[in-house]
Amino acid sequence: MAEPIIRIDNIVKRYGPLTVLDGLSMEVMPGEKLALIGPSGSGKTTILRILMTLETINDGFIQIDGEQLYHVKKGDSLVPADEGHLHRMREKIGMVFQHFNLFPHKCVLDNVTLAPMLTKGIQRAAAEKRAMELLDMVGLADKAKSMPAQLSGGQKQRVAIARALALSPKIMLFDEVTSALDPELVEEVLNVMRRLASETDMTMLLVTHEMGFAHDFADRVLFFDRGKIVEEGKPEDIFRHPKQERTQTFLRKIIAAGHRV
Amino acid sequence: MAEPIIRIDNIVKRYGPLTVLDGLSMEVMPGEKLALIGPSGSGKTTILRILMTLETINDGFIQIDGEQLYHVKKGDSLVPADEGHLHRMREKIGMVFQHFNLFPHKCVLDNVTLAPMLTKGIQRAAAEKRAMELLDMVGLADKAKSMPAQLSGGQKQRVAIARALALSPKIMLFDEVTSALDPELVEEVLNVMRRLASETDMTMLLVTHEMGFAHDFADRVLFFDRGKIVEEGKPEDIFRHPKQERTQTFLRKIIAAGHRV
Amino acid sequence: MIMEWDWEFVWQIMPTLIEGVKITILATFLGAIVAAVIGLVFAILRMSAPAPVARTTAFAVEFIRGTPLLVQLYFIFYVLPDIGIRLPALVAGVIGLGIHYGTYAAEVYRAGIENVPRGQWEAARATNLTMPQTWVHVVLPQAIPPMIPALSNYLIAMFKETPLLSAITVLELMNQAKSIANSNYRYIEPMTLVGVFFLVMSLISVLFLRWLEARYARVDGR
Amino acid sequence: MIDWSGYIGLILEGAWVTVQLTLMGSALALVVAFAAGLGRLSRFMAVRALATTYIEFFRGTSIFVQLFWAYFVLPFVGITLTPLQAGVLALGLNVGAYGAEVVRGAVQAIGREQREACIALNLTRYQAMRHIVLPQALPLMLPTFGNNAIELLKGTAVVSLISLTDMTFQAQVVRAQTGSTLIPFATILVLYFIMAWLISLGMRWLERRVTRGLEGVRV
Amino acid sequence: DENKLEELREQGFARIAIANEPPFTAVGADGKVSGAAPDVAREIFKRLGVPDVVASISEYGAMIPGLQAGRHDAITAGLFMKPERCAAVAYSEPILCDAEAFALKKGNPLGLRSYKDIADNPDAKIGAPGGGTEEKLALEAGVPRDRVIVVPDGQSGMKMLQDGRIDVYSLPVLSINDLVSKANDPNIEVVAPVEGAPVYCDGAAFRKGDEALRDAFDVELAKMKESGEFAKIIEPYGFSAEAAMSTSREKLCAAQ
Ligand SMILES: Nc1ncnc2c1ncn2[C@@H]1O[C@H](COP(=O)(O)OP(=O)(O)OP(=O)(O)O)[C@@H](O)[C@H]1O
Ligand SMILES: Nc1ncnc2c1ncn2[C@@H]1O[C@H](COP(=O)(O)OP(=O)(O)OP(=O)(O)O)[C@@H](O)[C@H]1O
Ligand SMILES: [Mg+2]
Ligand SMILES: [Mg+2]
Repeated sequence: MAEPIIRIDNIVKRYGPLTVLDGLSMEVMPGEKLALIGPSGSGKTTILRILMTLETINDGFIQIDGEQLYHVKKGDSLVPADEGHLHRMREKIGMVFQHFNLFPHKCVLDNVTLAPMLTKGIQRAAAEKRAMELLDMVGLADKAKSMPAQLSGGQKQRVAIARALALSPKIMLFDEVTSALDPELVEEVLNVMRRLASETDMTMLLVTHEMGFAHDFADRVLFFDRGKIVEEGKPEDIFRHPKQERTQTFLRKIIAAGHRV
Repeated sequence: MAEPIIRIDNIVKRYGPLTVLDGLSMEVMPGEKLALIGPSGSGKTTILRILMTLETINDGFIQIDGEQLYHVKKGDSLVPADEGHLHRMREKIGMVFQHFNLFPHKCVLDNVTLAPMLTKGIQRAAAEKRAMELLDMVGLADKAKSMPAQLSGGQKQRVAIARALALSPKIMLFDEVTSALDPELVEEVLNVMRRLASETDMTMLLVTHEMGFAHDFADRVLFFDRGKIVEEGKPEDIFRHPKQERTQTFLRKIIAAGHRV
Repeated sequence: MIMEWDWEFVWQIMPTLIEGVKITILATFLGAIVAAVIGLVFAILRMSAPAPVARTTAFAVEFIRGTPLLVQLYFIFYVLPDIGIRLPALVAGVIGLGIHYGTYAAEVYRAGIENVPRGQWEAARATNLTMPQTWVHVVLPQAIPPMIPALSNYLIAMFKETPLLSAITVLELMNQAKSIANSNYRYIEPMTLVGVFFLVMSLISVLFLRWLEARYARVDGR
Repeated sequence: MIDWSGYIGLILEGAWVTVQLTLMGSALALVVAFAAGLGRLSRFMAVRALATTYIEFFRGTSIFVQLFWAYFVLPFVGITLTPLQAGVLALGLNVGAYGAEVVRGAVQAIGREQREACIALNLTRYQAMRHIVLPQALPLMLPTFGNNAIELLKGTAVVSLISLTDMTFQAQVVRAQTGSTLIPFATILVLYFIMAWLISLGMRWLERRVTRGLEGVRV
Repeated sequence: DENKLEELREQGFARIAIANEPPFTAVGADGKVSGAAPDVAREIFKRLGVPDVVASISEYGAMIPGLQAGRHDAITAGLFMKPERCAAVAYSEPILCDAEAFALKKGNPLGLRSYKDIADNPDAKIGAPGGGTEEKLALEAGVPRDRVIVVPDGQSGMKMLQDGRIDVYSLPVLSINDLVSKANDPNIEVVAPVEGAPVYCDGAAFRKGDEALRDAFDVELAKMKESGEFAKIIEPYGFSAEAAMSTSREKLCAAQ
């Protein structure tokens, strides 16, 4: 059997006196599609941000694709990694944010080509060719020259996905990518992600409140509560026959609020 | 048969070159519960804002409870109403906003008592008594002395409902009152509104994307598209057997996005 | 009798006043350059120097902002020579203006940079840009346009404070006007002309500012 | 031997004039700032035009010119002010013009949503301003008001132009009498800084008072 | 107006404008106003039945506008009589007379003895009060504008001379002497009087229209000159009563 591409080992994350992740461990296999669900404040976003190196960890280890993320070997012991190491590790990971975080001063095409040209030294022509393929994939080839402010929320988010894909990461992180969208615009983004999930063998971690989509998309669902994985399993099992009391309560509330599961 | 409490007659609303409502007419009977649904930008919010006199109209007439809203008789002709007339008409109408719009510098109780004391000259003691009844009704009697910033979104919205009710309007307008809430907090607000709908004979107009709730709540559903009422009818008919192509497409999209109908 | 406006006198003093206008504009222009550079130094020291340096800078900035430019000018011009620094009047004036307004510019820089949303830094990191790349391609292009109106405001304020330079013998507009007034005993014409000049210049600048604000307000909508 | 204690006394006398100018100027500035700031938001064209003219005029012309007019030109139209009055008038109207923009900005920052809530609750314009908008706008104005007060304090240094014996002027006198430049100017620099520091302390205290209970996110 | 003196008697004091240029006018450590000009004015007003004077310190340039604007009742500040000034205000008979002097570096390295010398030496810079007699004399002698530095006050002038920013600082003889003695700097010397520069005298200046008050002032001034009290007041300051008595307003205002 293959090695896990992500191995999270007993990590601790604190904000001042608040312990958000308290000895969390988990593994993700290459190509796996994971959905992280759970109540507000349970640490779902935090774990994605840690993987993207947007936060630091207080304890524990994370291994990505066989290499330590936050540490490097020095002689026999592991010491905290420097910026250069992080920079190299980030090549493997891409992230799409809840609020898109497009670069508002650059047109759609430049948003997508900027990072490949700067970080990989790809020539403009090649970068633009690839960017147009990606924009075509997300259905926005005709918006290449638009500014982000001229796009709807759903279009922005699709550009953000194309931008993250342009770096060809092995792992993609999605943090509630539809929750800032108008209901009618949700579907166009989910369609892109469905296609992505079925057509590539990228590893994907998805935080979402769209239970229906989590169900269709994920190979495995992790239910978080208070910085711990309370329950995990196949979508059918988690959504239809949750074992844990807390999972049951959570799903009941969500269903009552009008979301399909 | 009774007279309609709201009679909208051929109104036109423009924003610069954009015509948002183009000759819209509709009537609402006293005590009726109406749900306004339709795609983004179709003018649902606009019609509520016009009824609340937050916008002006470019043409047409609106009659509320037998009186012209935006016009007064002068001799034989109708002339635009002055601020005094609007002030009198607003007594009949209350509105709850998507983003609550609570007064952040006043405690919950003061949010509810402020308007009755200022606009109706009710004494503090009487106003507070009534406010506590309303807060009790929305389940927040124990939060009377809290500041809005200390409340969750659902609690804020329930306070906003109590605040609007404190003026005892004949007509209540709700504009997407749950769409800014975390999914888990939606239900508590909807519960309050269900109770309100069943216990009072207030006339209510509700704009929502929660199709399930619209279904349960409304006597009649109006489907808006591009500033026009495209289809209207009983909730069963609209949701289960929409006649118009546009209604069908819209409902399909919403369902696909994971909303229960 | 003094209230009578004398056009002939106006034309007679105009060339002298224009000499003053030239110096006023020159001082403003040079002062602005110094302020822009010193402001950047202050901002960097305050935001990213080691704590003691940052704190000392913060105090210096507070001190300079809390005391009148006039007194600072006296200091630069009359006290510094005691320790061997003897600056020509215009240079002393430009440095005084530059340091004083540099503290304001520093605040604008800081606010401009802090106003770039955290999400932009994070997106830059998620797309694996290096720090210098993040500054050059993501942060500064977004931080600078909103600064322009605020910086221009201070430029106008500085322009209106140039009359202070007369205290250290710079023959700018106000000094020329006073000199004319003193030797002719007529205050109304020279002082009114100075007022009109400042008013016209700042009305023009206000229009220019509005244009700038409109021009640079467009870059947003995240 | 130089009688420093006497000269320090002279500077302190000047400091008192500076304090008076600052306090009275700030009071005047505050009043006109609200009048003009709210005037600019008036429904009435004439009021708006008047407020705008005042603001642009006083922000546009230099404080020096304003002082000269208040002191040397006003008497010709029959208004003779004492130097202190002229100083307070010029400084107050000058800083008030800047303050007016602060008032306007803060009131406008209390967004549309709050105004709309007021309309929906049927409050009159006056009630909305008095109970909802101003109480929320005030905390937004205070920091800038503090800065304006410090600008006014610094502005008092130029009143020596109209024979007002403020701190800077007295420092000049001391300098002329003693021949020392460093000591009088260093003394007043420190005094100015202390005054500015007291103003910011006071403002911060005020800010804490008016924002009490308002911590956390806006609603 | 005609009743000005009556008004002053009623209010009990006269408002005078002074500079702060010893020995013409001076402010003590206690804030008390002295100097030859205010002392003479105080005494004369007392005799006119106005018991006190209230002095406000003013820039030279602001004095005449202040007088015209009704801010002062008189200027007693060593403001020398000159034809243009005589046209703007009503002067009393002469009170304090003085010639012009230069303060310059020890040994007078540039050999400057007159305003003309300064004009002829392209390196020489002169400092003088803005709008004052000295500035005018320098400009009239042909010193270009950029070599006539407008200096705000005496102390600044001395400082600039010491710092080498200017080569010569010009004021009336007694003012220069006072400054130089205060500066106590062995590297400064005085050239007095300046060659070719006239002797000037000041008088108390009144607003045009207040000639009645001025005339009353003149009557008392003449009596004091007669009795020798005048000399007693001004001579300790270094002024010559003889000089003031040997000329007249008429002559000084006509001089060109
Ligand atoms: N920068 C921070 N400083 C302090 N506390 C933080 C910070 N970021 C997150 N937290 C806290 O960490 C906890 C976990 O937050 P996290 O954002 O991971 O939750 P989540 O599961 O993503 O919730 P949601 O569904 O609301 O997005 C919360 O209690 C949150 O308040
Ligand atoms: N102040 C305004 N200025 C210009 N256009 C406006 C303004 N307010 C609304 N509009 C436009 O009017 C149209 C109708 O807007 P409205 O807010 O009524 O739609 P809606 O049906 O409530 O949509 P949503 O479901 O997104 O809330 C939209 O095209 C909108 O862009
Ligand atoms: Mg989250
Ligand atoms: Mg809407």
